[in-house]
Amino acid sequence: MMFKLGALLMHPASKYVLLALALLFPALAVNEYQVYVMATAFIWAIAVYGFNVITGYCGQLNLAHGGFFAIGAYTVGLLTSDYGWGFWSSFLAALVLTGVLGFLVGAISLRLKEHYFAIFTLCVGFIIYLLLDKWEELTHGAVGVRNIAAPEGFGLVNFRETVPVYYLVLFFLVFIIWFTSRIQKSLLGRTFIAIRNGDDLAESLGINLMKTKILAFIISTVYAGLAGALYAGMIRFVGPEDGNVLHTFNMIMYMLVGGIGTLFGPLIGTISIVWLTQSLQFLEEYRMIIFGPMLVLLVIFFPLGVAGSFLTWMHRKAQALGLGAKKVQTESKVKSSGQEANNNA
Amino acid sequence: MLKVEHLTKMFGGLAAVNDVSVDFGANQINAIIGPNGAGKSTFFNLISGVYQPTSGKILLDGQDVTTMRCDHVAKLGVGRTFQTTNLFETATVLDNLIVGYRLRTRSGLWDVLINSKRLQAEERAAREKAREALDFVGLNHAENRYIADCTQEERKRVAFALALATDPKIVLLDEPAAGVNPEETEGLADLMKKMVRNGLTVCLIEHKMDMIMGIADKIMVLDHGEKIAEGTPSEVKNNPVVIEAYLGSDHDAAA
Amino acid sequence: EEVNIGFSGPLSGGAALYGENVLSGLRMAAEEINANGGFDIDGENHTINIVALDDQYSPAQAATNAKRLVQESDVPAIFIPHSGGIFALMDFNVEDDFLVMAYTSVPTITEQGNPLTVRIPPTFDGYVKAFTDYAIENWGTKLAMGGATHEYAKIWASMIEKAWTAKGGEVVAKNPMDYNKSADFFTGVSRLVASEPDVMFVGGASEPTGLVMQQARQLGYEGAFIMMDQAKISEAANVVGGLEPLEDTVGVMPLSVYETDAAQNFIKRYEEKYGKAPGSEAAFNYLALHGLVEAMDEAESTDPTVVRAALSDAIANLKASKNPYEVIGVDEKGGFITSPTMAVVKDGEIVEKEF
Amino acid sequence: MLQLKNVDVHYGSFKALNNISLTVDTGGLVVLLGANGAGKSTLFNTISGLNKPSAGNIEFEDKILNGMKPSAIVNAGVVQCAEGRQLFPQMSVHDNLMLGAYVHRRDKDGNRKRLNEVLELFPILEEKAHQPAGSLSGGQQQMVAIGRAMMSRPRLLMLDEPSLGLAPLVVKQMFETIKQINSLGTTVLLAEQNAFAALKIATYAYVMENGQLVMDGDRETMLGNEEVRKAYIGA
Amino acid sequence: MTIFLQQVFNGLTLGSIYGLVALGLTLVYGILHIPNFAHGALYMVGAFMSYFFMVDMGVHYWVAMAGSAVVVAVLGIICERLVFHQLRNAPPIHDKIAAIGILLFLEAMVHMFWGSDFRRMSSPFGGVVNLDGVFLREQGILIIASTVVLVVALNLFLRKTMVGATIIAMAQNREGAFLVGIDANRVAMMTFAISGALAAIAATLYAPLNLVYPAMGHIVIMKAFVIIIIGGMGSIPGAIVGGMIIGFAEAFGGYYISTAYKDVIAFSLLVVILSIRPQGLFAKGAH
Ligand SMILES: Nc1ncnc2c1ncn2[C@@H]1O[C@H](COP(=O)(O)OP(=O)(O)OP(=O)(O)O)[C@@H](O)[C@H]1O
Ligand SMILES: Nc1ncnc2c1ncn2[C@@H]1O[C@H](COP(=O)(O)OP(=O)(O)OP(=O)(O)O)[C@@H](O)[C@H]1O
Ligand SMILES: [Mg+2]
Ligand SMILES: [Mg+2]
Repeated sequence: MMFKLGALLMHPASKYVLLALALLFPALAVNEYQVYVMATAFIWAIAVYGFNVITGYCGQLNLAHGGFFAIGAYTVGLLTSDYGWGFWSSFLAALVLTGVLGFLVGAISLRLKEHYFAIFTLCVGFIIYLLLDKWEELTHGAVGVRNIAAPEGFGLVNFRETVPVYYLVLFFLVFIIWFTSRIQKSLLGRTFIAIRNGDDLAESLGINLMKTKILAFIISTVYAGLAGALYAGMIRFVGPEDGNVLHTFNMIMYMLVGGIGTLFGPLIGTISIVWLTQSLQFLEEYRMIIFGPMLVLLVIFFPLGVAGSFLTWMHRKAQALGLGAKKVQTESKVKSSGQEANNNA
Repeated sequence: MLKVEHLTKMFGGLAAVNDVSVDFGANQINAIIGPNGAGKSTFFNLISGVYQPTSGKILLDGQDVTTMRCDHVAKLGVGRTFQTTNLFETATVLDNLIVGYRLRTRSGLWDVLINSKRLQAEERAAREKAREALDFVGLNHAENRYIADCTQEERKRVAFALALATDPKIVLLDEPAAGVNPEETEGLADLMKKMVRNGLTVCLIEHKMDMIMGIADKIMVLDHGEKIAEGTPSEVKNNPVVIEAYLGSDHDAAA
Repeated sequence: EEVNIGFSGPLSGGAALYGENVLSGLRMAAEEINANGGFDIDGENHTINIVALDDQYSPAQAATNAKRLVQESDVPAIFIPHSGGIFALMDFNVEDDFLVMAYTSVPTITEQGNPLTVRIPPTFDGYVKAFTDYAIENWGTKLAMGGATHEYAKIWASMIEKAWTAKGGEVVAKNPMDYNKSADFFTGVSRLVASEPDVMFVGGASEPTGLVMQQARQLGYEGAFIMMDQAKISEAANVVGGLEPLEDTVGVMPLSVYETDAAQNFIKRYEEKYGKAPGSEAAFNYLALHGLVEAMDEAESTDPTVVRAALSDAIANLKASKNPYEVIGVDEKGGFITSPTMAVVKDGEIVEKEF
Repeated sequence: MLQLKNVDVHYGSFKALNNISLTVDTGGLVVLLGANGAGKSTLFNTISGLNKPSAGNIEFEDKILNGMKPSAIVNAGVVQCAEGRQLFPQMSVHDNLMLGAYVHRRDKDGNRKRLNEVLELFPILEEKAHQPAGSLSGGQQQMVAIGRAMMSRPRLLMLDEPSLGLAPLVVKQMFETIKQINSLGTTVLLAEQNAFAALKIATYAYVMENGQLVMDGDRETMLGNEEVRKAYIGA
Repeated sequence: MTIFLQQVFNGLTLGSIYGLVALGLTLVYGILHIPNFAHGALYMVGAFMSYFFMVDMGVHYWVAMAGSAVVVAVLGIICERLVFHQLRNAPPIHDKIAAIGILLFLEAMVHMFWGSDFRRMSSPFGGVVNLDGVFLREQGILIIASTVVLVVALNLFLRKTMVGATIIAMAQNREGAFLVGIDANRVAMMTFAISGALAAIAATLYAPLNLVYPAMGHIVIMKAFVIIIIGGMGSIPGAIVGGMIIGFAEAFGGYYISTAYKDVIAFSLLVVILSIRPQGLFAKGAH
């Protein structure tokens, strides 16, 4: 029974159902606030997808990720408010800049391994935060950036309103998920995963470690920059706190709750935690008393996250039922064989 | 095939490999034996480019690969397995293998974005190659099993298949039969013979003398980083230096 | 029926204390109103309910909270005590139709011409001039800048610098410090002291400000201080153990020193309720909520535009007990009209000075 | 003294030990023969409490060992000198040895006495006492490992392939030492590839294959057995 | 010259505190391989406990410090038992997340009991010694002296006592430690206890110069991580030297360059050091 339900969820058509739901959400929502929160959740989800590329697939825990998000946001903020650029040109600039900085930071930091890499990037993230806060000539320091241009709309579409912005963000989210799934299925994604399994083995398979890691790093920082740019366009105010290391930790949490290294984990995790945080608001300052232990219990009892646990369970079940995994579309980690038809479609 | 000249590797003051010269012929099984810490794994790491030698030369089919990086050497046709196998536990056998052919493909991020013809063709080729390798090691029935659910011996075979999926000319196998029972060890030995029959060159580190003596065409013996003997199994077996350093004198004890 | 009033501010994290202080004033006012049987709109009785959401000082979170408050709780007004959040809200408060009750002294808030924004405390430009004049006349012309680094303090610092040099003074050292995050001020303060100033500009939250001043004294500094209005002399004195180290400090008049009945009465009630002395955050927001409710009562409406129009008169008519700062109205830009005060520590006592 | 009844051990789904029953008598020197991967180390680790049996019982002098923590088992007098030596590489030889006496840490005099005995057995260690253990040669490290196990004052000493990686001459000496330790009153359980040398000093022996015990007998029986000779001793 | 000496003193004071906090962190990392992000929260709880003992219970400074050290040590043990022990076989990222969960929880708890007010805790050593224009705070002298004493004591404990030796043994070879009968759980608990106690002592030493509030651990823990990386993770001398490097960088950078940028200087220093020596200054072996 449960298994059938699961199989239904994994049916290729279910993603179209999901997409339809997302498209209808503004109509289904009780009020605009819910649409607004959902749009914010989508923005974070985009950044978390980036995190998932470098950490989930490629195995490098990059704690500067939130910093790149902030750089994306600041690029749009500063270019539109101080230099009179339009949103879309600044948006492109944000992608380019986060990509270039991703390359530079990656080239230095990826020489380090494991905890050293993690904490090194933690410090890079902190430096980014400090610079946003202190480099007043450029960033306005603690005052932050105001009067950021909203994305220019067309016709009757005005991206200063919540619902159009929601669709804009949704568009990018869908694109990112689609692109990520393409990466994941492709040889490139498998290369990332090979590196996560171990540098030595990957290298002996002829994979150029540095090149591949840097590529994954750049993909992740550009995702983060994209999310940051959208964030700036939607909130239209950015401040140094947007670069706070805490955001990185939040993103780790989203990713882990959803399921690290899975395609839908980031989405599931981000949406559920963002809504959970909103619904725990009534507890005000005490909500961390519940939230903290929940986090701990989660990593102890659901180390694979929602999507990860589900996929593993489905696979085992399918094997046990003798169905053979070919029939089950495993979205997990590495794609299984039946996917080819989909690829070509 | 593989020619090594005066190869030396120092770790600090320790010469892990010390002035070793050897010539491994194509299409045969070459074994390396020696006590623990003799420098066998280091020797493999030097050939495959993991370590840069302190001095000496490595020639692969006449081409100098001495200072090449690991991935480059792999592209030239050197496949290898490790002393401890590290596979992706929560993925299927086939999924673990597909990436093996990556080094023969060229599609990048752009191909992924536009789903290019090249990408599709290469992915198909990689999948075929993986299946072929799996078939070769006799595991095609297990292609959808999670690695976590595989036995020790199956993992060894997957590791072989992964090396084979890179389309190598020569494979370096580091203690492939460690932790595998005698019966299965024979299976692995057969597999190695099959590789040679299919035109591959095998280099092998092993402590299991029965197996080595049975299948090796040539044996090199290392001790304290130095080559102390080389030759056919029967030559090595009766070499007093080798008996002294490694094989131990059963005769002595039995006497 | 209940009228919901929104609040978004830091309730967790480093700035939580500040948010809670603001909230305590609002809660106190709401309870008083409800205990008195609420108020009437078109003959119908209404009570007040405060809906408080945490935004951890984040503008984005404040914006989200505002959306939520307006749409789920239908609030006509949102109290918010940090300028980042205020600016974020001012972006859509007219479209979404709610009043921003801004607790910040940043002058630019009311200069943007947002018709639905009300600034509660006085802007600090008045203080800047008065403090500068007093300090130069009484203490000397060499100023060392040791204020905090958050946005508000930055604006303050730049204004005082301008005023100081305009008046013929000289800035001998500039060394802003992060009052909320710094682990130690000793190094930063020693740099200021080394420039041998006559006057030192300090100020952030009261407690770290006290610490900065104490460490200056420990480093042998014997000059005077200008204290930014965010810090309160009495609270800083608690930290350094008395007024003695604060000798020759000019700052805003602490609420506790206000001699008026209205102020003393408020202080007493607040202390009874919360067991500690109120700061100006509590007092200002307390009176602002009373004024807001009074305006709703008089206008017979909760419509933000209507309420805003009635606010000035309503505040002018507030009972003295509800108006500890004796605010006399709201100017057309939306700022509360108060007479700023100045206090100086002389011979171990806080003395009020004419402006 | 030590008795295993129907012990099973799994690594994941792989059954490494299958229905093992074995007895070690007090004062005995029991040898465990078996090819690589037969399960000898697994068995030792199970007795030491590092692996948990999925079925069966391990009894040592009226105590049930399965379920006990590794440290408690050492306390009970069952000490293993593991394959791969497991020394503390950056600590001095002396400190390594003294840590062996961890479970008797309050008995300072006893430890000193014991240390002298160990150093008498391996005089070379006296010279190297202050050198980091990791910097010794393989053979010397093996001596430290055995010495450390001795310091725990085991009543049952388990040695897992102590001759591994040692030059034949050292091996010969080592078997002498083991015999000596045994004759001084310590019961010994020994896993060895070097079957002939081991059997020569054994009182009893078991043969293990694929996680199962397939044969057992005393020294003479085993030495006389054709199959054993063929499989483990060579022509 | 006086100014220079003044900064030397400031650097030593700061470096000592950072070193003490980093010491606890590096110990847990070196022995149990847990990067304990919750360490800053333990530090904060330590300050509040001392505050509680001193201000609410009215005990003497030293007694409060001891009491706080015990409470936080127990808290460390509880964290180990309830959380990290359960995660000993999980991938490292899970440890980090769990530690963040603990951090959030502890901060919220402290917030619940004490509110978020800035609190001030005094010590009997409030005076200032004027040495020819160099102002030495008595508390600063106490901090430096205590750090020296604690580091020496810890070293003696680890090197000279059997119990200390078990901790080192665990760090070098877990399996080997089991084989000689060392109880891994005990060592893990002890490590957390020592680490917690060090955090509490550091907090109690430093609080009189500073304020006590729930967010006080944030910046300290960030710096502690920088320090143990600079020093080499798991290295005790590394933690102290790293602490001094950061302390001095802040004191001198803060004085001669810019106070606003002193943290940037400290963190950039790390980037530079790691770019040159990826394994830190004192790392033994590879991790
Ligand atoms: N990265 C390294 N750094 C320092 N020393 C090393 C390194 N790798 C190996 N060694 C040393 O080099 C010597 C040879 O090691 P190697 O791993 O090649 O031995 P081996 O012959 O493969 O032994 P085994 O049969 O036990 O696998 C050993 O003394 C080892 O300690
Ligand atoms: N941690 C482990 N996980 C999975 N399988 C294991 C593990 N340890 C050992 N095995 C397997 O269990 C079997 C028995 O191994 P064990 O190490 O006990 O053999 P052994 O007789 O001691 O061999 P050797 O002579 O090589 O030391 C082998 O097939 C081995 O691969
Ligand atoms: Mg090896
Ligand atoms: Mg073994």
